[in-house]
Amino acid sequence: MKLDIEIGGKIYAAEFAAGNGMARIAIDGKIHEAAISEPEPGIFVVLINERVYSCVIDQTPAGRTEIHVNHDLIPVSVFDRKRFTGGSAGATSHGRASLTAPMPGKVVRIMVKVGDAVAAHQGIMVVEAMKMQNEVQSPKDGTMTEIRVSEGQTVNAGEVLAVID
Amino acid sequence: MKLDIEIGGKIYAAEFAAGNGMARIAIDGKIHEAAISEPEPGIFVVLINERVYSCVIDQTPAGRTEIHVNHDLIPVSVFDRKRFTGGSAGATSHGRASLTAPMPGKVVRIMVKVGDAVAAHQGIMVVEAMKMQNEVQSPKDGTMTEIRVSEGQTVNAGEVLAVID
Amino acid sequence: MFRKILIANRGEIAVRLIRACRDLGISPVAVYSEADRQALHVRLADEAYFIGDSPASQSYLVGEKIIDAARKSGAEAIHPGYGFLSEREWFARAVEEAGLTFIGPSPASIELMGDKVNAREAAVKAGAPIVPGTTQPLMDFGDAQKVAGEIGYPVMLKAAAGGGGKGMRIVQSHEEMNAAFSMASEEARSAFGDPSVYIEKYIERPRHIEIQVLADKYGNVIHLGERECSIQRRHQKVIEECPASFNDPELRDRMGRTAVGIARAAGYYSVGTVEFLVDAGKNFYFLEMNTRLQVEHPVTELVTGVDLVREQIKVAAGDKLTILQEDIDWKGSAIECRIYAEDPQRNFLPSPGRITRLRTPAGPGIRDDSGVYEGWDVPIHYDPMISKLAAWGASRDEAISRMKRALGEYFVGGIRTTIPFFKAVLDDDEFNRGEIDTGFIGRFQERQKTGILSDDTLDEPHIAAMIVAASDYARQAASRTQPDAHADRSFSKWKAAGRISRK
Amino acid sequence: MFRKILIANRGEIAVRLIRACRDLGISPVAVYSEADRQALHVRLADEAYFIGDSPASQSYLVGEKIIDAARKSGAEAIHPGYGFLSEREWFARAVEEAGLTFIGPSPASIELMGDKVNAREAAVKAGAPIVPGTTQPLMDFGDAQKVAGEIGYPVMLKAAAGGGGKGMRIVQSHEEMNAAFSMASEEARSAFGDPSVYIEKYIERPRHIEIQVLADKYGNVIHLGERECSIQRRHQKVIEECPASFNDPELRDRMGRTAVGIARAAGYYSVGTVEFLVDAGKNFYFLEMNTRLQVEHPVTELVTGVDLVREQIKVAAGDKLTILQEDIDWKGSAIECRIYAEDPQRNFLPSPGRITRLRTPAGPGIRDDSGVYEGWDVPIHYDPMISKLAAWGASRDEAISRMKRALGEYFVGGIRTTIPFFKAVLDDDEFNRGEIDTGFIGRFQERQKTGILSDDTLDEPHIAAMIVAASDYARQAASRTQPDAHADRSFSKWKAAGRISRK
Repeated sequence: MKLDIEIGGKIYAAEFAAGNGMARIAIDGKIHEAAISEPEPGIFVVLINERVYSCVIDQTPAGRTEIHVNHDLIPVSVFDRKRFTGGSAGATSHGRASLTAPMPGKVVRIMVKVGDAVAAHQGIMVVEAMKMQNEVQSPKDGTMTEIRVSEGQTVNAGEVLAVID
Repeated sequence: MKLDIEIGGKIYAAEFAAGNGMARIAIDGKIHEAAISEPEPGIFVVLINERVYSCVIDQTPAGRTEIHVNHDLIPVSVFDRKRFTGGSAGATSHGRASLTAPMPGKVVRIMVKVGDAVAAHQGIMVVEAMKMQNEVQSPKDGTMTEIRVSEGQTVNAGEVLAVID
Repeated sequence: MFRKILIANRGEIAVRLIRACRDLGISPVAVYSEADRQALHVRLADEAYFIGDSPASQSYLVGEKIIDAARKSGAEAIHPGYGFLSEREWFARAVEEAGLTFIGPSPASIELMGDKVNAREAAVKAGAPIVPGTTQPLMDFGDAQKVAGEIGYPVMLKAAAGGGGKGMRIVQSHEEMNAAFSMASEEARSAFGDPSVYIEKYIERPRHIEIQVLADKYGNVIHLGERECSIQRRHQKVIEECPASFNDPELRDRMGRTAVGIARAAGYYSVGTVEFLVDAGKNFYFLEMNTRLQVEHPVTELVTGVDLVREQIKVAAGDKLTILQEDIDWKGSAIECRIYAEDPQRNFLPSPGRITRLRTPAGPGIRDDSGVYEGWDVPIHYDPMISKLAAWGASRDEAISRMKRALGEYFVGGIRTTIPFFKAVLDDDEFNRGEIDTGFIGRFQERQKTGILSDDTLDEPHIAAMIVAASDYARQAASRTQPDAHADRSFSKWKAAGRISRK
Repeated sequence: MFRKILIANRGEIAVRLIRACRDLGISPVAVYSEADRQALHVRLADEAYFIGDSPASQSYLVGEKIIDAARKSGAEAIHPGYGFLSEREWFARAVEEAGLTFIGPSPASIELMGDKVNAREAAVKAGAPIVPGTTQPLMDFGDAQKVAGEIGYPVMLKAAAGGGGKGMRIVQSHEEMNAAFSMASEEARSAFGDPSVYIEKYIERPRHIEIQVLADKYGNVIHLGERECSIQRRHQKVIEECPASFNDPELRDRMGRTAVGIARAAGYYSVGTVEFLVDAGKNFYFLEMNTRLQVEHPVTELVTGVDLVREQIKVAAGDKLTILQEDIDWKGSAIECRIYAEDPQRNFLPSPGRITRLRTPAGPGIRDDSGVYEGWDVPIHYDPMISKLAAWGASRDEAISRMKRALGEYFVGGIRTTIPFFKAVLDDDEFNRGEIDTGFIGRFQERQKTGILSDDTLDEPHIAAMIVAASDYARQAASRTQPDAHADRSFSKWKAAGRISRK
């Protein structure tokens, strides 16, 4: 199976085969072999040259897959070469900026109104979770064009709170 | 739902309904109500009159379902009234007796041969597990008619080892 | 002794109190909010009473509902834990008026010592040195600016009713006062239901050291030595130790006697903690008294062998202290790390959510006081602390080694926690040398920034991660094409077939 | 100090040793058999070497393979744990000949003291009182009958090479000797690879009390007090305590000095245990010396604060003891319950198999040394012990209370364990009064039989069980008719909808 694997910001072309408790991966022409087993669902023990790597595959609340090796998080993503389209094009902002919730929580205060001029780093609203208040600041100078939440509302991490033009 | 529930050797006619985090069971005309939730798969918290019962549904290696209430095993079985046929008829022995393995393990010694006369409580074979040897004894006087295992063989709990006539 | 105690709290401390009840043969009764229907403390209690909606202001802070639940259950006493209603004088009074025992000091002691402003006055009368500042709540930010101008910046704003870093702000200049004042009072209101804040001179690079006291209703007061709580971020303790890293029995004795004097002056009974700042010259200043069980009580328990919750309950039941001051000895060294549901890589942003996996450490010297389980949704409504991990060792070095080992075994999946942060702190040279003050974390974080190296080579952990990611991808691809072949533990088939050939 | 240690063992003790290595900054290397490919000790090690098929005789007892793995890994030392090769003189010698350090006593000490027969002779020379019996392995059962006739029945047959109850049999009469002798030697061969057995007079209602010694390579020998190990079934310890329930410092001192004398006479270094029988008049008789780390070492660690494995490794590395006899003090009380995969309701029949669920206890005073995890298949090939649960308390009563609480929190699903048995023992009056001897379990089981009452009424736990059983049944019935509706956690839907109406 030919795959592209992104790790530490770099994409590697890999060839992968597995079965019978063994896995083989070729990266840049170098072959790595490992014994692999899954003692608990989602927990893998990978032995490379008799060295033990305890690996956990985990799903974050946001739905992202994560791999921890010996309990250290290693960011890695896999793409099927046939399907890989060349990097997700995160739509750039073109002068518009969204304010997003930094964490799940509750909006406890909104300090501006639609139409207000705002300055970069100006506090726009306060989100509270776990008894901690976090001020969400404007990323740029501009005008508040949209406020999507109201005081007292519960929000998820990453949810768009307001838009600044 | 009408059910027959066997507990502590007695069978009770019950009527059961559940939903919305509540369960209701009528036994001998007496209604019991409980809040029920499942914080972990197979682990239930049952609240009866605000008293907390932590219940675990578990499957033994032999495939039997068990329920532990506050970590004490309570033997309980459920039959659908429509399907309940009135007790499983365990075939009686009629003079024949099977020797079964008391636990998973390995047969380390067989002390009799087919055709040998055996006495009640006579040691027939030795099964070893976890460094412990257990002598399997004859339940009655008779003749060894069949030996189904050989020395060194691994056996499961309940497996028939030999037959005595 | 009580037969039944209602525990007016949640999370790890509720679990701790349930365990103390079990140890004493007392039946523990839980209360829970909407968000806590399936909480661990509910599952471990004998009885559990629903007391309202998720926000604490509608459940754990509503004294009436809690007293009502206690009455219904037939409990003879209420243990408030820490936080929530533990230092509300009116609650203690209401409990006693309902004919129940409040497991804590008298309402009068809470009133006197629980309010930081009154406490400072009382401490001064008892002869304790204090840090310059107001002894009255401030009216508004203008008032705060005036006082700060007199004693000189930097100053510290603090919640009059609270503790634990909530409603606390360092103010470096006149200009910052407006914003800081309103944030501090709002946090104070949100956390304690009381927006009052007061002000004091901010002493730089101080150690935050506190003395544990224990007193009965017959005037017997002893202390159980100090805890070093200097490692704080956002003025909240994250690592505590007993003894303090400088381990000075003479200083312990002096501070201990001062703390006992303050407690005695306040007619104090139950467990309580007297907090001090200690400067580089080992001068100490009274800060405040916490009239309750302290989060970090386990380190004292590990080193003295005294079960503080057991003693607290016995004192509340009217027992005389059976432990004398001379019975207390300090053996070895203990350290506690507070495991928070926070992301240390994003400035400790709260990280509530589902705990998808939980592996807790064990073995020699390790004590884990947890309030969660695998599958639990950590709610947004409450404190982010999910567990307190403590390690004991014959020496500070041994305690640190064991803590490092335990942190290495600890795994929490699905949410972020402070575990990786603690691993880094425990590897830090300054920490290991015991060069600790309340500015430690700031300096540590600066050191961390300069220490990060980007490394382009693929080493074995990266290869392992790639193999697991590829295996997972392959399995998912297979299950898309052959849905039936996808078993829960399909890799186990590998195991069955898996005779790995080796040289 | 070593950089890398190979651990020639499995299960909980391998995990314990891995933790000790981590605490010392040493890299731990595991070995594993076919059945242990996914064992916990493999998962926690830095490296893991496959050493053969599941039966110990083809893996953990094959010294050559283990030394080979040590060489490949670059480990400088081998820790044998207990059992397996830990008391085989030839193995210790082979390790040293391979240029590695054996973490244990010298081969000569093992030869002298590890063999029970030689040990008795050595103890007599060192002035220790002994129980009458042979000092030579018996030739056959006829030989055994002859000796037994001389010293009088009942007698005890014991494996010359072993310990832990394997190959041990009480023989009440001449007639029983034939069967008992062959069972004992076969068990001895199977457990230790050596069928030799010897014989001694069986003392009735004795306490089994042992002294922990610790010695370096420079002739410094200290003792760490006693452990009470009288609670045994099938001559295997199941509950151990420190101090002994009669807690007699004068007796501790006398026994301790005797044990130190024996160790000194044997030129002993490393940790070791001298076992005694103590009769009702507090006379003690030397039984044997275990020239290795003992299963029950945690209770001594909890009470003295000394990490025995750490000290053992340091001594092996050539360090001098830094602890003097006068540094040892005994604080509080500790108790250990060995959690076995055995069915207490079926005469402790082995209960290997898949652990479907595992909830381990935690909190104040609790230490769980486990070798398993949820989902692990406990193999048929090895010792049934899956964990050692230990509790410390300021008094024996507190230790017992905490142990009861911890047993209440402990849940192992899928297999049977001794947990329910320990709960009953800890509720027993004789046990609580400390009226303990090696016959305790027999008497206890008699008391249990007479105590069982059949009760026909349905109480709330039964109702709860019925509700859960019915819910499960209903869910399965629903999934039969609507397969798609059957989610993994379908009851969670109830939770989502589950606003339970309350008054």
